[in-house]
Amino acid sequence: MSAPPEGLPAQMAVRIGSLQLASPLGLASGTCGWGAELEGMVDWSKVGALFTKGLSLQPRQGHPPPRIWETASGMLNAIGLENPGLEGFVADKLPFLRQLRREHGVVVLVNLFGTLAQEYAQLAAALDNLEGIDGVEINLSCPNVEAGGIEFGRSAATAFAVTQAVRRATRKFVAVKLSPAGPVLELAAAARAGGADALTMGNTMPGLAIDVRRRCSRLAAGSGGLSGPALRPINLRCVQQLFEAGSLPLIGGGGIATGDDALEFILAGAVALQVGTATFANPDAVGTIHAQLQTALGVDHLTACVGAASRPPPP
Amino acid sequence: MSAPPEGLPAQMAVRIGSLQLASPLGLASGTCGWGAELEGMVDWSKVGALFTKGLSLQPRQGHPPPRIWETASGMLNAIGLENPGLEGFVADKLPFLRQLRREHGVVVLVNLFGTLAQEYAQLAAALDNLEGIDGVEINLSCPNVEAGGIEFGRSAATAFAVTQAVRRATRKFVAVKLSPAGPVLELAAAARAGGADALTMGNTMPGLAIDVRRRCSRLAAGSGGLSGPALRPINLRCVQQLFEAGSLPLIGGGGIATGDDALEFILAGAVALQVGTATFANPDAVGTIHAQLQTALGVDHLTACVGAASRPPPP
Amino acid sequence: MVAARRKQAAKVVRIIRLGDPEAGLGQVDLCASGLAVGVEAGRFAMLEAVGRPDCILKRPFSYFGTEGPDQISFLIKEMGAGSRGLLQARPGDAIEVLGPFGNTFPHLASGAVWGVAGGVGAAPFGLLADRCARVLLGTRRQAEAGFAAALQARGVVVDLATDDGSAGFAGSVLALLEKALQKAAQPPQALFACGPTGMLAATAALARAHTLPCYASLEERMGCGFGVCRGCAHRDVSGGWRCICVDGPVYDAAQIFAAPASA
Amino acid sequence: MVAARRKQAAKVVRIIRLGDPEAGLGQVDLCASGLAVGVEAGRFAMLEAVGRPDCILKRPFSYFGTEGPDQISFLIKEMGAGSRGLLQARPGDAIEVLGPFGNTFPHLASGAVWGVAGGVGAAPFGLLADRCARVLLGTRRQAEAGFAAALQARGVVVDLATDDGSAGFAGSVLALLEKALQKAAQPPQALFACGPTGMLAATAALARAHTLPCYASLEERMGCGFGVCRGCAHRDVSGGWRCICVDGPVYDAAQIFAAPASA
Ligand SMILES: Cc1cc2nc3c(=O)[nH]c(=O)nc-3n(C[C@H](O)[C@H](O)[C@H](O)COP(=O)(O)OP(=O)(O)OC[C@H]3O[C@@H](n4cnc5c(N)ncnc54)[C@H](O)[C@@H]3O)c2cc1C
Ligand SMILES: Cc1cc2nc3c(=O)[nH]c(=O)nc-3n(C[C@H](O)[C@H](O)[C@H](O)COP(=O)(O)OP(=O)(O)OC[C@H]3O[C@@H](n4cnc5c(N)ncnc54)[C@H](O)[C@@H]3O)c2cc1C
Ligand SMILES: Cc1cc2nc3c(=O)[nH]c(=O)nc-3n(C[C@H](O)[C@H](O)[C@H](O)COP(=O)(O)O)c2cc1C
Ligand SMILES: Cc1cc2nc3c(=O)[nH]c(=O)nc-3n(C[C@H](O)[C@H](O)[C@H](O)COP(=O)(O)O)c2cc1C
Ligand code: FES
Ligand code: FES
Repeated sequence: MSAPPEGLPAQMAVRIGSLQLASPLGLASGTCGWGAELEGMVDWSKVGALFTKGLSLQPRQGHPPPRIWETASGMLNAIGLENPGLEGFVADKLPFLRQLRREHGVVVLVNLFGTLAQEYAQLAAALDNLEGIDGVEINLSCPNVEAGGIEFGRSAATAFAVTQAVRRATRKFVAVKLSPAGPVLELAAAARAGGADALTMGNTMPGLAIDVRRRCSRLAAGSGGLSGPALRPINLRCVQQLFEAGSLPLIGGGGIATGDDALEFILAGAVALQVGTATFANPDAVGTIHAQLQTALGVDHLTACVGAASRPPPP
Repeated sequence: MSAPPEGLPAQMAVRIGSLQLASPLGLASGTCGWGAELEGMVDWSKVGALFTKGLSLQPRQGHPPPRIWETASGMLNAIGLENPGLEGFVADKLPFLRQLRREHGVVVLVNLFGTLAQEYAQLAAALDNLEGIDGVEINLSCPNVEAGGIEFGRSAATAFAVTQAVRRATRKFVAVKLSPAGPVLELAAAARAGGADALTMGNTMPGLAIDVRRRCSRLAAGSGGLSGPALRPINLRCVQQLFEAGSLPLIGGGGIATGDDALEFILAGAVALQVGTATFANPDAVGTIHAQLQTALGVDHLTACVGAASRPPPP
Repeated sequence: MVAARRKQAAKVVRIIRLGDPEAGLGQVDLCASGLAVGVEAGRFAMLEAVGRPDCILKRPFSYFGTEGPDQISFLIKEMGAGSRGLLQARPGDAIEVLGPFGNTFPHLASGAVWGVAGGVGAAPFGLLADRCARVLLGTRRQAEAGFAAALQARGVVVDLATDDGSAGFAGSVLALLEKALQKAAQPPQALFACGPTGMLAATAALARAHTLPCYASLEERMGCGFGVCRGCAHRDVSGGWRCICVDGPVYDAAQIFAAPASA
Repeated sequence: MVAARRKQAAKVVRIIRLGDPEAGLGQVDLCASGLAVGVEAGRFAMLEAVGRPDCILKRPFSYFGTEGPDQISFLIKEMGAGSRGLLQARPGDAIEVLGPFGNTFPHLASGAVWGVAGGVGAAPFGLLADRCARVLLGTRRQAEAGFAAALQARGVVVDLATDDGSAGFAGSVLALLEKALQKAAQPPQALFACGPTGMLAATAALARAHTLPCYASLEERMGCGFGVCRGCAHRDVSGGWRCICVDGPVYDAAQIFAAPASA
């Protein structure tokens, strides 16, 4: 996990399971569309991996507006997992992703969700036959219809079931994405048992904001997911907890906006990273962060820094 | 729970269980010391309740420095529950609290913690005989020695055991303080079953910050608790969730710094509030928030607003 | 032609407060090399006052004017932290500009159109002086009518309506529009509308009644401005969502606002 | 006498950049009615540049000087967002001041004391010109020695030491102190020290060797400044924690730094 992959420029290259990334920085699911939206505004050579918007078997319309609201150093979103469905994805979105992969070496991971474990598996099976996709990322923050709408990610048993079903359906790389709402250690164990290659830590934290004049929630859907710098200490702590527990390779994220933020996640134990909300204000946030991270690393190899944070020395 | 108490100036007065508060605003545990530290800098008439620093049977020294670190719109703390122990509390701290209660009508609640359920109960029993204390607040965010150091607040069974032990040891008001790290619904049910009078929602969220130059955590203890505005959407969402599940009366808090923040918590379902981190930058934050809240309420009674937030109307 | 979308660090040239200071209106002029390239009526930019870390997202504002290839102007109303940060900037301060984004109002013959604007919906009409014979602008009261003078300074003929009658026509801009359409010797060939959703829907209904084409510029909360956050969804007549930052913000109103079900 | 602790909205009178701009040093002068009341050497205030929402906590700074009852001065080094916000303020801007907090350096006879300062530890000596015959100030290089001139302007006799020898004595302030003590015709009756913990410990050891009383002003990260957050704990010789914002920041060094275990 921590030897720099062969044949790649050494300092920033990372290997995670079977994947080789030229840059540790990925674009987080739901914050980079299907890639094409960013064309011309991002330096693709700095994008190690692209995690697509969440994909379901059938197209989904998503929630009515307002869908987003800014909070203190963060934002809430309740987009409602709007997406074109498997068929629409293959017809309209995949061609550009193939081109990205071919021309820029961007690793493409499709973020999956469903309302039944079987739906995740069907999606993974369908994608398994397609060229131009390196793997999938399982989004567990979705209501499980068979469990009365409780999210897959709230129980180790369902997390295991989904991971195993996907693992059996695909030979490609499988990452499982956890929310800091946890219980992260149990879920991590379930994902490993289910055969995942890596964990993404992680998703947004449930949050709420209320318009006190109109006395209603700021989002049409009620609550939403908190992302951005406000989330960073929370996800960072989960990454370190997972790393110390000896988990699968970790893809870290949550509020990364600078090279120092990225390095914090690496020092806590992440091998690769996801940049989400920062892309909204700066479409080439990944390029900016890449340059800053390189400066912050100095002469060190990134892989030598993974999990290197200790307690502070006594004064 | 929502009728304004008799004989108190109506708009801002609240009743929660057996307690009558002249103001819904409380000073949160660990952010107001033992009251005396704020003397001369706060308008006590605006303080409905004071929640003391966490108290244990024996004195505790707490963690080495650094104990605090500021993050994006928030801060991490790992104070380590430094306190003078029961005897020291009674000798040195209680006299001032009695005076506060007598002269300003401030309701005094002692925040309790222990490493065994029995310790919580012993503390509660000892306090039960003391004049000048209106009740206790159980801090569940403490390592349970009998469960290998897992926090009481991570399991409904231990939360129930602690609550019940305290309930049996005291006739005074008992609030149980939950962390947004949850699982909040299960813990709320356990606290109710154990005989609590109210829930405080809530405590800090575990978080981490790393000094990338020195490659160590910012806090000597490693991780810490995240408080301040960054936490607000998270705790606010938990309050609404508990309110909608029909829980015990709720004391809401997390990042309250303005009257609008306070009103958000009330509209989400809180009857009373706690102001913590905001007091650090403005010792009379409660006074400021009180004035703003009164303006924001307009002609409404506060109690009429509890839980009044809905979904936004369609455009 | 779709202009290259880009991020530029612009400098504040000047900030002109408009009308009653309490109303919080201002014109913000920015410059940077090539900043005006690709700017057209209806398009918008995402703006952020650099060094004000109280916002993590940029905010959308319609282009109001250009001055040569390097200078652009916006009309901004203070609503919260984002707009306040822009209006409080001082000459020389840096403002980050992402854009231009979005589509444009159609290129109809000069003078063929009437504009209908509510509040901050005034902004895009600064670039439509030639296409619009007149712009009907509605605000609550005179104190909030500061954008009228800014439009007039760009050669726009403005008919003001105030809800409280403190200036111009007393009543809503819709009532003014209805009256004007009734008595017009030269009725317009189309309406361009920009303002709150309720006003746009009413304008669309009136246009339908008069069988006039109507183009409306929609508003939703935007997280990015370039199609990746999916925050800016707006319902269309088919019941689907339009992502108005890339698909709009300007639409044939008939695609968005359904004809009223006949009673 | 403990002065009433209070929160005041002060105005920036001026900000004077000191020395090499890159070193990020400045003197910040503030005024408000009665702002200087209760200010004494060793005490500190918690400061916040109003309208810069990038910090939620105030930051501690030692009082450096007063000018009549209404004006106070600080010496500030840019470390991060909090200090930057203060140094970037402009005349007329509002700065919130909480204080005065903490205890004071003891009132020893005029000229009886030598000061030992490291970096931002220079600040409290601005109020100690009469008590201190001289202040030995250590910095890394000349470019960072901007505080020396500010001290001299307040009548303080400064002996500068730079780690790289680019100005004054070449070496640490400790080495300079040791040399000065050895060759002093008039040795001091006590040392006052302020700076990084390591420097304070070494100064305490040297004072012990010379059987001189030593008073040290400690530094820890502070959340509040008035005793409620318990963030500012510092270990004392008994192994307990001192809450230095209320108990300190000035201590008899013997209470804090243990004598080295004899080898
Ligand atoms: C395509 C487009 C073009 C725009 N052009 C202009 C323009 O030229 N000039 C201009 O001044 N504004 C324009 N706006 C609106 C502007 O983007 C918002 O006013 C701004 O984003 C508010 O941000 P803020 O941080 O100042 O306020 P926030 O803190 O985000 O909001 C403050 C308060 O105002 C309310 N509010 C915010 N935005 C809106 C809104 N759009 N409608 C109703 N209530 C709202 C919020 O509910 C909140 O209570 C445009 C919006 C869009 C989508
Ligand atoms: C009683 C007292 C008096 C003080 N007086 C002065 C004074 O007169 N003038 C002055 O310039 N400063 C003084 N300080 C230090 C000052 O408070 C800090 O430099 C300031 O709080 C840093 O805040 P920031 O937001 O600028 O930096 P932050 O963002 O908080 O920190 C930036 C970086 O600097 C490091 N850092 C911050 N504070 C310290 C520290 N105290 N020691 C070592 N590294 C640190 C951090 O680790 C971080 O990496 C005093 C501190 C105390 C406790
Ligand atoms: C608008 C928005 C939409 C998102 N959609 C998805 C999604 O479809 N699937 C998913 O797994 N995560 C989704 N996320 C979560 C992000 O991928 C990321 O994990 C999270 O935002 C934390 O990172 P950040 O703080 O850098 O944004 C979304 C986040 C945002 C802000
Ligand atoms: C420095 C500090 C110390 C705290 N100590 C305690 C404590 O002893 N017991 C407890 O229940 N909560 C403690 N808390 C949590 C606060 O009471 C409060 O619940 C939390 O900080 C969220 O509110 P805030 O964002 O307004 O600070 C502490 C918080 C801080 C910042
Ligand atoms: S504003 Fe982000 S997709 Fe339209
Ligand atoms: S700084 Fe808060 S207790 Fe000392």
